[in-house]
Amino acid sequence: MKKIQDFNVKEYKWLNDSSYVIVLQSSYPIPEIKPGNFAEIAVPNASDVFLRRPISVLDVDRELNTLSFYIKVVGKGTKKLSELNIGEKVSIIYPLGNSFSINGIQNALIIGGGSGIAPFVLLGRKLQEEKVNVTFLFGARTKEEIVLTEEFSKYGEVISTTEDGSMGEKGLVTQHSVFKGDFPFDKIYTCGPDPMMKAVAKIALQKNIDCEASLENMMACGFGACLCCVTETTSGNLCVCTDGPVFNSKVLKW
Amino acid sequence: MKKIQDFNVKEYKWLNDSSYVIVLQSSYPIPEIKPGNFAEIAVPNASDVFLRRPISVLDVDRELNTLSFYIKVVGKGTKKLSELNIGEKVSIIYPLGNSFSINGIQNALIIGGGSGIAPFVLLGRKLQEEKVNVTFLFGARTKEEIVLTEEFSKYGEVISTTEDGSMGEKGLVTQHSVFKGDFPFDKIYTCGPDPMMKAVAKIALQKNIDCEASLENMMACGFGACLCCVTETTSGNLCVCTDGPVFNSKVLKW
Amino acid sequence: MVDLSVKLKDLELKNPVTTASGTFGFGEEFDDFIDLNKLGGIFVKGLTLHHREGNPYPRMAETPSGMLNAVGLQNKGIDYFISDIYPRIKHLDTEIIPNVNGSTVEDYIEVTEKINEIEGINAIELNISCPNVKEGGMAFGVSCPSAIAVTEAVRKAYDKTLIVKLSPNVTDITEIAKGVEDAGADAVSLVNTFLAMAIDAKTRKPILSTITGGLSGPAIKPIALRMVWQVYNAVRIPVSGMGGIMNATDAIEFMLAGASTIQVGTANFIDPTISIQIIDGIEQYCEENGFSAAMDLVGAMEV
Amino acid sequence: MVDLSVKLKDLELKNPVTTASGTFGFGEEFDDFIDLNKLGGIFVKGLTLHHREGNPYPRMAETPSGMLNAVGLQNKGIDYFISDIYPRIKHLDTEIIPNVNGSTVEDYIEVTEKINEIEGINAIELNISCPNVKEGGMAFGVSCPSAIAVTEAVRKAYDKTLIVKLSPNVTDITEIAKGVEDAGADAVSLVNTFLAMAIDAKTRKPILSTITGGLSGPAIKPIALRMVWQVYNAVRIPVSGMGGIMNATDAIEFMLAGASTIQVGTANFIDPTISIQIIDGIEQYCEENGFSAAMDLVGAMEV
Ligand SMILES: Cc1cc2nc3c(=O)[nH]c(=O)nc-3n(C[C@H](O)[C@H](O)[C@H](O)COP(=O)(O)OP(=O)(O)OC[C@H]3O[C@@H](n4cnc5c(N)ncnc54)[C@H](O)[C@@H]3O)c2cc1C
Ligand SMILES: Cc1cc2nc3c(=O)[nH]c(=O)nc-3n(C[C@H](O)[C@H](O)[C@H](O)COP(=O)(O)OP(=O)(O)OC[C@H]3O[C@@H](n4cnc5c(N)ncnc54)[C@H](O)[C@@H]3O)c2cc1C
Ligand SMILES: Cc1cc2nc3c(=O)[nH]c(=O)nc-3n(C[C@H](O)[C@H](O)[C@H](O)COP(=O)(O)O)c2cc1C
Ligand SMILES: Cc1cc2nc3c(=O)[nH]c(=O)nc-3n(C[C@H](O)[C@H](O)[C@H](O)COP(=O)(O)O)c2cc1C
Ligand code: FES
Ligand code: FES
Repeated sequence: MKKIQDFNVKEYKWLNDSSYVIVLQSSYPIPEIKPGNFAEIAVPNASDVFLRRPISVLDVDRELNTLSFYIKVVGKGTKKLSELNIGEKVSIIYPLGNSFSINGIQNALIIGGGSGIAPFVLLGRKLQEEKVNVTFLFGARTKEEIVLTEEFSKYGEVISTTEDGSMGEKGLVTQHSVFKGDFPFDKIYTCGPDPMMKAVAKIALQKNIDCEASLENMMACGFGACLCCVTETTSGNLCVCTDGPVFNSKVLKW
Repeated sequence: MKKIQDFNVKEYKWLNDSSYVIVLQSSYPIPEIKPGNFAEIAVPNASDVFLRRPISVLDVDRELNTLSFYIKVVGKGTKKLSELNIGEKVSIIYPLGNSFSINGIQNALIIGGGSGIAPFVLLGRKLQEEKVNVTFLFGARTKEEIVLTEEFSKYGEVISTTEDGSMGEKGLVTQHSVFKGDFPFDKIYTCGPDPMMKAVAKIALQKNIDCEASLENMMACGFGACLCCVTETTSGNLCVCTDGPVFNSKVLKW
Repeated sequence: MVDLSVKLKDLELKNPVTTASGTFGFGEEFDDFIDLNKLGGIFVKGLTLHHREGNPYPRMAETPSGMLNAVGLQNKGIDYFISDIYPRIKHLDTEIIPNVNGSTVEDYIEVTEKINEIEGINAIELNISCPNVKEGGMAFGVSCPSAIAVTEAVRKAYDKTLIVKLSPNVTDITEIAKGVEDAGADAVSLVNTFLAMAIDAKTRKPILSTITGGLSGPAIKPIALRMVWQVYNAVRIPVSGMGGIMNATDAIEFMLAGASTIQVGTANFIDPTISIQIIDGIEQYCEENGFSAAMDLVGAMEV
Repeated sequence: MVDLSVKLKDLELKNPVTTASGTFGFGEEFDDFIDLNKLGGIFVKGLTLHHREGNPYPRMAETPSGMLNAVGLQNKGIDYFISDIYPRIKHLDTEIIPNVNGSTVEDYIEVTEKINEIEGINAIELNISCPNVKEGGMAFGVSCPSAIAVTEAVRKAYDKTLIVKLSPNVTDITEIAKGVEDAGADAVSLVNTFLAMAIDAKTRKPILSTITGGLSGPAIKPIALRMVWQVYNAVRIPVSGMGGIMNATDAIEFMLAGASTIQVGTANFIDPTISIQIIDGIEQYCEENGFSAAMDLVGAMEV
């Protein structure tokens, strides 16, 4: 069941120049959050932000009643959210969206870029519970942008590519050696910039492997009321906020 | 010369439930401020405040580069200004407006109500320098609303009325015993709610004493550009922000 | 006890607070957040004769105190509404008011006739003001003769409460309002969105796939309020007012300007519980200001 | 080096940034804050034939991301401008452009003829869109025939650059723009303010003494931008664009939509130095995006 709930800022952790984890705490219980779910966060005290901002849930602690989000500063709202006072009130609508499907797989490759790594902590944990072998492949421009690897390595091996070669292999994720030769994976999950996800989906298609992508989109509501957030699929325009954000790459008109 | 200048919040002092003094500091020098001058304060981080807010200068320290303002919370902007973080940046346009005239007087009666006491610290100090005897008469509903008396008593005697009789004489300022019998004053200055100022101006007229009133008004700019802030005078519509805020009560169409 | 009930001609609502078409889905999307039965009414998402995919992505842009949308009436068509959606929401104890759209007068009539058959639906809102479709839509609402023509035609096909939704993109909205009043409308609702545009300076491209879209939200409130007041003074039929209502105070302002009912639109996206808060806020205002009935607020502005 | 100079027909401005009439006084009010000589031009406060007291107080209301004004063309009349004000500002190295107003066509002509005599003034802005006066003003600008009539009459009386300021309170602004183009206008400026209203729910009274006033500020930007784009595509004469420009990005958006020059209005109240910052911002944008001349931005939006 979706809720609108007040949280308070508990802490910030900056991961690099432009991205941080914000931890929010509530005095009320938190419902179950599935990997892939996101929240619509109202940005307080911002004169130039009108709508809520959709952000994936990075992690949840249902004992402490905390939610955490991994946020990359790209504009007004993500900047303002990074500047709140500890204790400040933040209103959240959540949990929103669908979730990744997991049934019957053995070896999962999770490919993330940019802020598109956020849903993969919950996904990694879930896959581990389900005894699925997980490999994380993260791509970025430089090593500073590869973050939270310690957290991810709890759930599987972390490999990476950087455009400048400062960490992992040099190049783009789709050029990683993991795609060459033997390919043990029976499922790919991906989230990140559209071009990356499209390239990943293409590889998955070539290798005839199931691939799920978590999409971004401009959203006004986040819960299916406005029909602003559509993406073209084989069954017409679907809402990313309710029919997604996770789609099987085969249904997307990529 | 008018300036637009950034200040930082140095401290707050709450005087009662709904009014406070905010002290702002700049790293740049502060120009001369005359009694009656006001500033246009941009309210930061407020989603529902568009225009600056006009506030009289309460005090200035040109050695510390601080300005202080006495603010009563009446709405969105005055509330938000009360909630800034220490150190937060605040943009100010100042000094604005004209000033009280002082020439050739000996005994001044200063009558204030509500937030209309703010200009009288600088005025009291100036009158003291000019060797004018000053009496402050403040009116309010209850004693909690009579504030800063310690500061004012540096420059003259402070007397008061409250509607509930909890401090000074019971009643309205215009009913104070100072108006009965011998009346030693050759000048009245007043600032506060319109009805109060009108009543004061009427008494001044009866007693044939010069009276200057500092007006409030809805302002968009504060420096004569928009012509939104007019008041009717014997010479037509004049701008409160540039021709005022101080007017001789005789020119006002009261 | 404040009597919150209001009337739009013969249509009685339990309170003045309804939700605006296209901003509240079919109500179901808000089921998790509020008790839908508390609402005065729900104007459901715009319906057309046939299934419509709507406009391509991107369909939304944020603007100062507002947003642009270019949804373009995406919906599965009136038959799907009747067969699949309405059965799921008909149990609600609130007025369900379909928003009727068309590219031609015939379209409007056909959709209306189908709705006329549905039991439990007591009113329709004729949308002659959608700025986001290539054919029909706003074109009907910005010219007096065509607004009259479509209203007259639909009036003949419909005997329950007919609300006509006006476009604000006109020189004189009272002229159109009077026209549709004469053509048989039982009430008018206003305003729909303002035709507007957003550009991304970085890419030097329009943000919306359709270049222009419809502006809604608090940015338009002062214009919408003026139009409601003008129309209230120009016609005898009741007015359903909207445009940037974000809280109870805004809603009360629209009622004071002459709106018998109000519609909450864009605000639903920001706070899905706001419509209920507005009902409570209107009740409280009435109590504090000595109004025994919400209807007494209508047009109560002192000039 | 970016060439910032732009042209409104024959009128050459050193850069596209001018200040909007009624929001910049006669320039002098900003002398303490900025170097006025840097501006492309100054559209001075609206002038009329005779002294006008303007409307009673209150004249202003704050609204979401905007404000209403009901100043009502308060000014001391054209003769006073010529004898007292212009001599104080004529030394400025920027275009001083008077904003001409009238209740009748004759008024407009008479004011224009007087300005025609002034040396150093190379252009006028004909305001047929003021929503805050009882007679004339917007009435001229919302009907095509009257807009054409006043433009034709003034065109005969004036041989320098004639800019006609259009009202956004119309169904189809391109129709009026084409009309005044045909009537001899050298350029059009848009938009003036939107007719709007604010109510105080506490007192149940309108906030403005005139009930309605003109809405300006970022709230109207998306609508203004749409209109500039429409007009740019409909006429061959240049467009001076405005409506809610708060920073360089906004100004660039207007230029991309088709404005040859832009006017900064309400933003001057909030930051009196903003016009200069916008000049710098446009220059920087041109440098960063490989435009050697500001004129190349005009209409450069890719559709
Ligand atoms: C389901 C979902 C989950 C998301 N999860 C995360 C997350 O976990 N962490 C994270 O950092 N970000 C996430 N995002 C993206 C995030 O919503 C946007 O970065 C944010 O809304 C930008 O807000 P802003 O005010 O900072 O930017 P603005 O100032 O509004 O815009 C800055 C720039 O970003 C672009 N932009 C704005 N919003 C979006 C958007 N929704 N999609 C694509 N481009 C956009 C604008 O066009 C503009 O160029 C997610 C988005 C979706 C839809
Ligand atoms: C020259 C001048 C000097 C002033 N000095 C001081 C001062 O030293 N201390 C102080 O506390 N206040 C002072 N004021 C008043 C102060 O400007 C207003 O209280 C403030 O602008 C209200 O802003 P807000 O956002 O809190 O209220 P809003 O939320 O904007 O409005 C709340 C209510 O206050 C009314 N209101 C808003 N602004 C004004 C105004 N300017 N005049 C009258 N009513 C208004 C509104 O109509 C509304 O009912 C001064 C005003 C002027 C013109
Ligand atoms: C995303 C979106 C979709 C809309 N769809 C419709 C629609 O289908 N039919 C209609 O008559 N109005 C539609 N509208 C207009 C609203 O019903 C309302 O008239 C407008 O948004 C102004 O009110 P607001 O400012 O409170 O949102 C839509 C508005 C939005 C924002
Ligand atoms: C206080 C005020 C006074 C105005 N006076 C005039 C005027 O005298 N003549 C005129 O043509 N426009 C006048 N305008 C309109 C502006 O020039 C401009 O068209 C409008 O404000 C939109 O631009 P903005 O949103 O940037 O302010 C006035 C606007 C304001 C806010
Ligand atoms: S964001 Fe509103 S429907 Fe998806
Ligand atoms: S507030 Fe603008 S002229 Fe006084």
